Amino acid sequence: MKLISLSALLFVIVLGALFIYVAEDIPDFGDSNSAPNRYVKLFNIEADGLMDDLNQGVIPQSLADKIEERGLPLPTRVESIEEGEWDFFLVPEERQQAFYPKEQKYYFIKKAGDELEVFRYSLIIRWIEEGEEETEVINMVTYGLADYRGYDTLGETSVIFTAGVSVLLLLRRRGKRPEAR
Amino acid sequence: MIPSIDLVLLSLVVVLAIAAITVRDLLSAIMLLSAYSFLMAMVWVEMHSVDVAFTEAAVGAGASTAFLIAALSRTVRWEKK
Amino acid sequence: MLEWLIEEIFAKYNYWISITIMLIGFYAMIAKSNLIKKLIGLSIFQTAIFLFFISLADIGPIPRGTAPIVSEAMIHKGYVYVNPLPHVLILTAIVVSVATLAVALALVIRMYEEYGTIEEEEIIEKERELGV
Amino acid sequence: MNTGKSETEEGKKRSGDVIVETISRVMVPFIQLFALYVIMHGSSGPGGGFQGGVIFGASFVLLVIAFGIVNAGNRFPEAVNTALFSTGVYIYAGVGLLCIICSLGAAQYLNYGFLSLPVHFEERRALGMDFIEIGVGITVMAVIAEIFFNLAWKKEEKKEGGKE
Repeated sequence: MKLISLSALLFVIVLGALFIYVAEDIPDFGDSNSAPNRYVKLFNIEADGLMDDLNQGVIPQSLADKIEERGLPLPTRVESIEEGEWDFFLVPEERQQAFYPKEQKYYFIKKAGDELEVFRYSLIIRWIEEGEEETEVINMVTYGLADYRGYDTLGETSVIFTAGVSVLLLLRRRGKRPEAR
Repeated sequence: MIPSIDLVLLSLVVVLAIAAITVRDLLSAIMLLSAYSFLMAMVWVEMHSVDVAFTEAAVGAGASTAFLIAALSRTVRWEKK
Repeated sequence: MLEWLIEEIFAKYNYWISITIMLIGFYAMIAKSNLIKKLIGLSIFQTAIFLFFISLADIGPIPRGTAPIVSEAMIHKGYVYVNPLPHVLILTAIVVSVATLAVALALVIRMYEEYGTIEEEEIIEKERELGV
Repeated sequence: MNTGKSETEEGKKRSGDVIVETISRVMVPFIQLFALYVIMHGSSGPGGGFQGGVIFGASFVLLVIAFGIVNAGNRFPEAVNTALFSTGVYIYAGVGLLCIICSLGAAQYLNYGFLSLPVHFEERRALGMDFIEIGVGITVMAVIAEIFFNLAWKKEEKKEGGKE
């Protein structure tokens, strides 16, 4: 008994150290700009020659090709900004429903060394912005659970059903004929 | 999320978790687990995930406590040392 | 030193608490001999994982986060929706956790009817006596 | 309170506390109504099929606490319960199959927009979500009640149930 407790404590401490080592990569708690919450990185591209076009407000052909290659919607306008983290935004022509009135930009561009890093909103922004139009349900969790991930919920219902049936098989008492007495 | 409320609730949660696995009376352990689940539901309301909090309050503090007590009524109450 | 402590350690306090609770549950699952105590440890372990995921979804005091239910009024006041995807995943996980608990309790009751005890060591001794 | 005499009387005739019985008799319909509200309100606020189903199942737990497991078990017999288990899953999978049929075989499983309802595409999706939440609620309610009845069912109470 003593040995089991001691070895378990040791194992747990080692595991905790491992978790703490791994947890360094996790984004900060409550950060609204972290990768799962706001934007994901798409690709890097060589900066030479592109900066002039971007400064003049033209979308370079190679950048547009690379965006189109990934099947993403093509922006039509460049917006340059002076301050902040980003250097350029690529914006579509018509502004859509404004849940994020200040941030209705589709692609972010940041200059890092002699390369440009292109970012885009993560999946979750589309989920938040267009789900209500698509399904006419205002609870984002419900339309995620029942519509976008409908197969998942079907499997979950099957899990519940299976649990009920297995409990019934393991200890079925009531409903049996009383011939045992 | 408000960090001060969050910290208070989470430290209570840790205390309750330690208490739930240390106490020798299993009925007390189950009630402490129920309180733990309810505090966890409060943490999740405070983190703006209302659906998860609702589910946890219904399941963790309600249904699974009922299951554990029902199971305890058919087994023994005291943990042997 | 203090800056590093605040930025790297204190900013992620939810994750450390989540890991602590997870290890408490894991210790109970390994070291406790009573089967119902083991199941309590299992519940605590699962809840720690849920806490981790919900913390990942949350958006902190600045900008202020709000529950993922569409309301234009909140957005115009400057709130930002928290990430609804982990909530969906965790809802499914809670359902699975209660199903797991129910089946495990049914197994514990069957073991009690069979062996007359729910302590792990006594069950092993009795199995040894029976020659299994 | 619990003298030996009253225990033997309790063994013969199950007479619980009057206050507990009356309060639970009044409360149970309201709990069930609230559960139905939670199931149907899932699309416009916190709630949904699973939560409502658990609350509905919890009302049977209250019945067990107030009236004893035999009376509550007679109120919700096993045959009905096991039928309700699968009804919910069938409703869920059936809505999915209905989508395939209504989309003329285009394999749109669980795409509620193709249900032939007299509203436009997006509102059909909302209605389809309500249907499957009813299915989830029925399954969860039946499973929670059945698991609790089976976990709490004792041998000595079975004999008592045989008499009644």
